[in-house]
Amino acid sequence: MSQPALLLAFDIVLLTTLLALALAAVLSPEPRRAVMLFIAFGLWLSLVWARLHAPDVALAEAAIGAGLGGALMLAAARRAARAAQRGTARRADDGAR
Amino acid sequence: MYSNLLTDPLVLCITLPLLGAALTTALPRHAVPLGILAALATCSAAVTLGVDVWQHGALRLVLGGWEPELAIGLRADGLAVALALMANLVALGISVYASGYFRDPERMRAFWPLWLLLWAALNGLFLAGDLFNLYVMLELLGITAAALGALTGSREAVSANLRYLLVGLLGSISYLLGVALLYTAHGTLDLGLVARAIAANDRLFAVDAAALVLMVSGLALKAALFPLHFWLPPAHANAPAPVSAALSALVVKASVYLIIRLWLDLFAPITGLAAAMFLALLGAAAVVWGSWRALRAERLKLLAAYSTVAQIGYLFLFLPLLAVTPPGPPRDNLLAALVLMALTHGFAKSGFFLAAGLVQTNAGHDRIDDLGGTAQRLPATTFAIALAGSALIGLPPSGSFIGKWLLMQGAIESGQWWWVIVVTTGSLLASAYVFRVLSRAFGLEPTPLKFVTDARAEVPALLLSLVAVALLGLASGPLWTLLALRAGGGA
Amino acid sequence: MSLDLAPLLPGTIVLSSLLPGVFIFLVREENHLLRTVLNLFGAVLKLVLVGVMIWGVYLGQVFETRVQIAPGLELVLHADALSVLFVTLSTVLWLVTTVYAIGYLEHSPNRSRFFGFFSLCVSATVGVALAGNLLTFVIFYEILTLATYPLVAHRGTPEATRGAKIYLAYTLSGGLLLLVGAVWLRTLTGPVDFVAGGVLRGMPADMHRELVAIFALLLAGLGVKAALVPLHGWLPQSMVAPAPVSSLLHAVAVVKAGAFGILRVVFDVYGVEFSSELGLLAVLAALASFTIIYGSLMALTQDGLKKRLAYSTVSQVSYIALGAALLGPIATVGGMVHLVHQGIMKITLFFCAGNYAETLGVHNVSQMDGVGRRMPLTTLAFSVGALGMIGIPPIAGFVSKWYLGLGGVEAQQYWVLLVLGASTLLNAGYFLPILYRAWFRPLPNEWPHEHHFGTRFETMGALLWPPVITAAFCLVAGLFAAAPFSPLEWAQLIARREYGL
Amino acid sequence: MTAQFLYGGAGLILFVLGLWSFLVHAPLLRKLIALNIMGGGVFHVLIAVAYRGDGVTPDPVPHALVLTGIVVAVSATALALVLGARLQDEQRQG
Amino acid sequence: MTEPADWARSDRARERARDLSLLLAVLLALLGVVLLAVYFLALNGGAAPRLAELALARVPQSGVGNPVTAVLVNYRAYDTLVELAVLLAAVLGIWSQRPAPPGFQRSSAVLAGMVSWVVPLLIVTSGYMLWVGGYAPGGAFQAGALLGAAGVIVRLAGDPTAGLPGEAVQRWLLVLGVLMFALVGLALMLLGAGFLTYPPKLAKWLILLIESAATIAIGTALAAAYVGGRPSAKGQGPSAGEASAAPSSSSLGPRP
Repeated sequence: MSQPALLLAFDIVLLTTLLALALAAVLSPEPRRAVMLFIAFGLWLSLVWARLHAPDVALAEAAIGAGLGGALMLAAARRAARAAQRGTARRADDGAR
Repeated sequence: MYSNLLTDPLVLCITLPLLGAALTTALPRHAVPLGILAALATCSAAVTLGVDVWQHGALRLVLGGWEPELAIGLRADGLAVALALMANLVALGISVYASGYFRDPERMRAFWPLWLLLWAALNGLFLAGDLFNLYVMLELLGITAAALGALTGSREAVSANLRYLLVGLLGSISYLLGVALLYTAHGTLDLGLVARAIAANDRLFAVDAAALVLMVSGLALKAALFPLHFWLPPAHANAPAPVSAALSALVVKASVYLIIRLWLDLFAPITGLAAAMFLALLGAAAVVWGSWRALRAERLKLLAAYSTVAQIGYLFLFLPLLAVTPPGPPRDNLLAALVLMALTHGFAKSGFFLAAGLVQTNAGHDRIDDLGGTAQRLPATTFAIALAGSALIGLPPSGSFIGKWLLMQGAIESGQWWWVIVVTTGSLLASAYVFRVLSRAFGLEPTPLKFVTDARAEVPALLLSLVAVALLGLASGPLWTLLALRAGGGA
Repeated sequence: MSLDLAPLLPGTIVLSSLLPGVFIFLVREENHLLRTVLNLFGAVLKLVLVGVMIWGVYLGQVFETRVQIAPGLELVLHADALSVLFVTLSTVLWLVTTVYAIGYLEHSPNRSRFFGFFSLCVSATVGVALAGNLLTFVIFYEILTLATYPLVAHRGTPEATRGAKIYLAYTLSGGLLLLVGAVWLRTLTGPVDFVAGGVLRGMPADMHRELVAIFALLLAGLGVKAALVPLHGWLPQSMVAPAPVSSLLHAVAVVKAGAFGILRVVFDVYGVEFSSELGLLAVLAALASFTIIYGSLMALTQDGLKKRLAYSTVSQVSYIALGAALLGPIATVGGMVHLVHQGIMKITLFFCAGNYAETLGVHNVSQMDGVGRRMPLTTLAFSVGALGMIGIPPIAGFVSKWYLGLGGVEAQQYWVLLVLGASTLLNAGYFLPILYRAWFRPLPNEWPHEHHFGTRFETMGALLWPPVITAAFCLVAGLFAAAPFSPLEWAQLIARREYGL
Repeated sequence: MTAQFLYGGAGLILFVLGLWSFLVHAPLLRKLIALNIMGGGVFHVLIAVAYRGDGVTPDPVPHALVLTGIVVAVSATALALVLGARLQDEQRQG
Repeated sequence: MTEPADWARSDRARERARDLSLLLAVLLALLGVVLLAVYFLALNGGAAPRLAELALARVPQSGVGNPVTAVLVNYRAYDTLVELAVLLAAVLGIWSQRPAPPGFQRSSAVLAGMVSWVVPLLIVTSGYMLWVGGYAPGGAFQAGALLGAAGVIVRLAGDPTAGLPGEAVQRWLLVLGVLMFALVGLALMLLGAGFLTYPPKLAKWLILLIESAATIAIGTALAAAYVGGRPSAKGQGPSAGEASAAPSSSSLGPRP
């Protein structure tokens, strides 16, 4: 295989993974899982950008977009999970009474 | 290099509120005096800018001393200055009103910096000359507007403004994709240069058209053009009164301004009659539907919010008329009428919301059917609502009367007489909803002893409404002179 | 009066009641004196200014205020003979009505609001009268609607609110039709001022269909305020308003503004001969005649005094339209002069009706037995007004009917005589029984709601003298119809200019 | 050119994917993820346009735009999440 | 446009929502195809080097070596100023909504120990990042992000304030970026150079000044955003700002 073709194949693998991660993040109904996938997507995105010679942006995306944004969403997902848990617990309590 | 004093106000219009926001954030205990100071300073900068442009023609400033395509440009032509002046005067009125509105000190502290940031974003939007800078300004505007709208913290307010925030983000991302396409195709972000490139290169028609669709639909979402208006009524109706006034009168107007700007300046070579007709049909639907819902609204602020949906609709009726009218006095008339209606609505709707806020704080609610006593106890407030209401209907001598006159004239002249039916229907519905409120003010309540009860709240509302009714309706001539100052002409 | 002040005079006349009106809103409710001073100051000042203007117009001076609103859109206030006629009427009657209203509203609530809007209302009427083009006319016509709404709703009772709502629905819709007509006309002609003889004569024939449609729109818009059947529905409903307001609505402002607008459109926009060519006059004549008869018939069946007067207004105002609809200077004179005569007669009647209601609590015709003996001066004034309406010489109404009849003959429209005759019979039919009751039936044992004002007259002075004065006007206008500066003389002046005689 | 088209195309697909998810999914978190993916898509287009082949320095202007965009996006996300949390608190109390 | 398929409860509604979302998918796929075609056209017919050559050519005059930094803080400095305002607005919006929620339970000694050396490392790296941004990948945003990350870790380790100082100081830190940026810009304007037009000799130092301020502001803002609420007077680190922040506590605490 010639070098450009190899590079093209590499590019395609990179992008396919990226799209797959995005699709998975979008389709996941469970909040925590979705956020995890989103963080993975963001990190992968920064990888792709590094490949495109955009190291500044890649750094920022990894730190801010995926990192901090992910952390914020993760906290929210955890809160949502806790609220859901409490909700089911309360419902269970009501049922027991 | 020497200081170019002429363009200084251009910068000050944006930096002064930013500085004000920084200081009110840092010194929350002095938020009110600092905020009022910043408001006065910003407003004077805007007025100075207006005077400069009036005297020397459209201004343009390239920041940083770089080539125009590399740097960000600011520009102030007649259209920008007209809207900026309106926005700053209205904002000053809102500031005075707000200084006495918030009882909770915590909310007062939260209000001022956000409000000044919003103000900066408005001025930035009106004066921007760069596509990406517009995106950042749009985001600043959207975030501050949603944060201010949710300030009361009530369930309805938070949920409505969360929706507003999300919708706004969607709109700006769509806008940004349009910008990305334009940059890909034309290699610059400066409004003037992109406009020139679009005019010069008709092979890229498809790209430009796609960018137009993406940007205008993103902005239409933010401008609440029917049927993308669903987010507006709850968001505007549940915000604190001064914020509602700013949202309805100014924030929505900024998006409309951008649409007009893009439509007439940037994409002029590719916008056809069909596209304009499509937007105008949406506008017509907005006029009828918004007015109808306003008529059915149970709460005063909800009524005002739906009325905004309708009033925004009118502005889009001008597009197909502008499309078929060749340059010359008739087209100038149409453009001026469009701006005049936008300005009048800015003043009138802010006055309306401020007055409605006072009614609400006095009555403890704003259910229209139970307002009678309060409206009668506050003659100045009711008067402000009446003045603003007649401007919303388009009764003389308000600015919107002249606007509607010229709109109908243009419609008949260009053979598109059906818009006349839309305008009359809208006016009838508007009179119905306005007088539905005003008729409550005539009851058997005891006579109020004084005309003005609470000067700090009532005087701004009255003055803003009065500008909409008297000043803009009887002395709108300067607007024509101002709008003739286009980029390229003058300094 | 120096020349450079002349352009300011018409604007000043409008402002002379507008500014006091604005200040009246700010007057504290209990400050009766300041409010009265402001009211009378405005009224007297306006009267003086109008006097100056009449003198100037008589000397051939031109008074015109022009303000450019926007390129091509001008606010024009212009004093020609027709506007002077209407301005004088409304200014004189405003002074009288102000005095009456001050007496009538003694001790009633919301007086600052009332007098504020009252002043705005008269400012708008004067603006309508002085309007020099259709745009200006529309502006003041709409302001008039807005300023009268609070007056109709003033009492605050559910009926008042309802009446005001109906009033508004009619007049605003009418205003919108007028607006559309005006805009449409504007697209055909460009900016044009009112000119005696009209401005449309030269329009090409292929535009005539459009011109007819525009006339229909304008007439519909004006017909609402002028209470042409079937657009009259608001008028009886708005009778809930206080008596001074009813006087204002019927004699000075609203109804008159509509009729005045019809005169303006027929004479100074279309031109009476051109209107006739287009076949518009026949339609207007038919509408007016039908309204005259219909209004009178309806008046016959009313027991409420004010309602009867209201339907009488419907009928009488259409005399003005009828005068405009007959081609020929004599009929024109009849219509124009009735603008004034109907005003002074009807205001007398409404003042008297208000007096009966305030002093005795009498609201219905059936309660009026013997009021003439309890309130002789008021009833005398009422009788003068009523007989004038019927057309008994030498009262003003006779002059109008005489000229209208002659005009019908001149135009060879003999059916006009029939209409006039029928109307006169019907007028007599609904007025004479009132007079009979008032003078010849015995006094009842007790009045419905009697009120003693502690004066030596039958009622409070501020209520008594206005109708007496206006009744005197009715007599003077009839007796000295041929004197210089009489309404009839002015009407003849206008007609001469219109027909270029 | 191929790489530019390929990468930019992926960005456009991300945009559409995010838009679809935004429109059909109601929960706040999913909407935010969708918006961020949309934004990521647009940024991706810009980065791809800036790319000029492996031996050449890329166009720095789109890079700077994207940097700005990232910060803006995270600010908006943070605010939206707090508003959502506030709403959740209200619901729990109400 | 359809409203977001919201809160469909019944099965039928759910089914309809499903159909709708499929329809939407098809439409959006079409949109995607159109966008791809348009993008292809734009790439091929477009003004190929765009701003690249010009931007790179001006780097030597910009006062920094890294072209991206040159764009951010010099050519398009105005955008960056507004962007800092956006960040400030977001934090203010968050503060306006609620007081800071309590942090997580105290962490184990292991984590605490780790924090004690990870955080200083992050801060040092941040400083390095800021400095290196002048000529290599890095700059205020990345540096600020690292500071913010340090805050996140501190909060995760059990300090609910994320290591931020008291409210009064925090407010100053938050606005530092906007303030410095705007003041430098205005000072330049008053001196006659023009708003945000750096004289070439001073450019490097002015940019460093602005970037340092921006780094601190960004770091503070990101950490504050992660805290997710108005800083409360109680439970705060022993910072100088506490005393002056006290009056604000009057209306704190959960709303009824």
